[in-house]
Amino acid sequence: MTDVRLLYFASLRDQAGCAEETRQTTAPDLRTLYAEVQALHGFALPVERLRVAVDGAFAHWDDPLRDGSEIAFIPPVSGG
Amino acid sequence: MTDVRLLYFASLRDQAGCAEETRQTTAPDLRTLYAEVQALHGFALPVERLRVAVDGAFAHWDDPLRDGSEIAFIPPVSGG
Amino acid sequence: MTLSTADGPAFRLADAPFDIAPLRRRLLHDSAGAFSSFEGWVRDHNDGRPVHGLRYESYVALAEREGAQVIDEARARFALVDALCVHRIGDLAIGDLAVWVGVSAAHRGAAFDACRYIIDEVKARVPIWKHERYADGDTTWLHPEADTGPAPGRGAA
Amino acid sequence: MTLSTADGPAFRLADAPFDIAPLRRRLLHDSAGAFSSFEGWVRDHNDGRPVHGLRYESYVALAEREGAQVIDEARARFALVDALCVHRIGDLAIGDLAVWVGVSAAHRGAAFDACRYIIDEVKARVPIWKHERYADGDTTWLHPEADTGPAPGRGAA
Repeated sequence: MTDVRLLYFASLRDQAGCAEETRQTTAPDLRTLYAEVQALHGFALPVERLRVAVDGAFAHWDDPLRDGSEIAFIPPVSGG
Repeated sequence: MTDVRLLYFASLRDQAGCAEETRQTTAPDLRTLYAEVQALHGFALPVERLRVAVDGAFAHWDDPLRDGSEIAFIPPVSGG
Repeated sequence: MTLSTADGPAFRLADAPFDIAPLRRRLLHDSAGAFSSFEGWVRDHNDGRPVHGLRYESYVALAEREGAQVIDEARARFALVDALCVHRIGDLAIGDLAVWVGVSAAHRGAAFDACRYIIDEVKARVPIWKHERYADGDTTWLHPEADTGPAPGRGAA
Repeated sequence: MTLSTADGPAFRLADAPFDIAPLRRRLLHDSAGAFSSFEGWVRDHNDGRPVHGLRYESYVALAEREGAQVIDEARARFALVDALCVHRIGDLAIGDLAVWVGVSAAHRGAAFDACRYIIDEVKARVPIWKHERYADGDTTWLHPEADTGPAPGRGAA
């Protein structure tokens, strides 16, 4: 079991109904973790359209989970 | 004989020693007129590096002279 | 998040309107002959739909890091003197300034190219999201399809 | 030659320093999402030679006509909302603003491209000459070789 904190932004936050949550998970990597919360919250965006960040830096979907880390799923951006 | 007014700018003005002059000339076109004043004032710039304007609009070197017109020889520009 | 325009990082988020004059002044150098700036303003329409206003939200820590990275890349690629970018977050009305980019350089080619590079990369990579409010009361988060297939972890390189 | 920045022609010569804020404001429109500007500043060197100051001279009637033509061409070629250009004449010191170009458009591609087009064409075609004063007391008129062979009457088309 790994303890992680999840951050949700933009449409993901609206669909999750919260800006962040803590989770205990057996997901071995970030991709599996997204599948888990996607099923839970009904996220419309497929993993292919997201990026993922860990502790404030972009990461790779195949990276393993680190206990106590802060994970953000990044929907397609629209600044500018 | 055609009466024209000539305007000199930048290095042409320095070399002519005046910003404008009036001339009576038998030159049939603008190219010949420039050759005439180039010989007179010792202009360093060859006609190939100049443009020519008549009465405030760009003209062509082969254009004939019009009596009473204002003619400017335009050295390579360097604004900006 | 107070915005000091006299100094501070080259990429910043601003949660309130900011003055561009002091930003521009920071880029003035005796060796700089060229200055290029870009501003993004809130338009009154998007894809033909009348827009009444919008809100920008950001993942601030990551946006500041990624924005700084974009400026560093521009410095490495182009012969710049200096570059700055400020992006608004929060509520904006039609005509409000959403983003400002300024670049000074010895020559205009580098100034234009770097300014374009910075705004293109900021729009493509920095985690800021636009929430539009339409005339009919509808609202939506904009999550545009990437121009060139999405690249997970792209910004990590 | 008084410079009214609140209205007037889209290309102008200014014989004294001018404010850019009112020029920029003239380009603000609710339909414009993008604004690109370019500024040319007097550098402290040119081709490795220390410069102390310079003077711009113009054939005013022809410059105003050719400058207006450049703006008209930009309007025809790019999807602009509006465009303005002001060029200084007279004596300038290091760091002084020599030329300002501003363009507003719905999208940034057109804004950047038109801004670049205007400054490139103004530099290539508008009858303005730079007289540089060097650290060693020497002065010279700049009459650069054209990038692409000279074209007599080019601007008449």
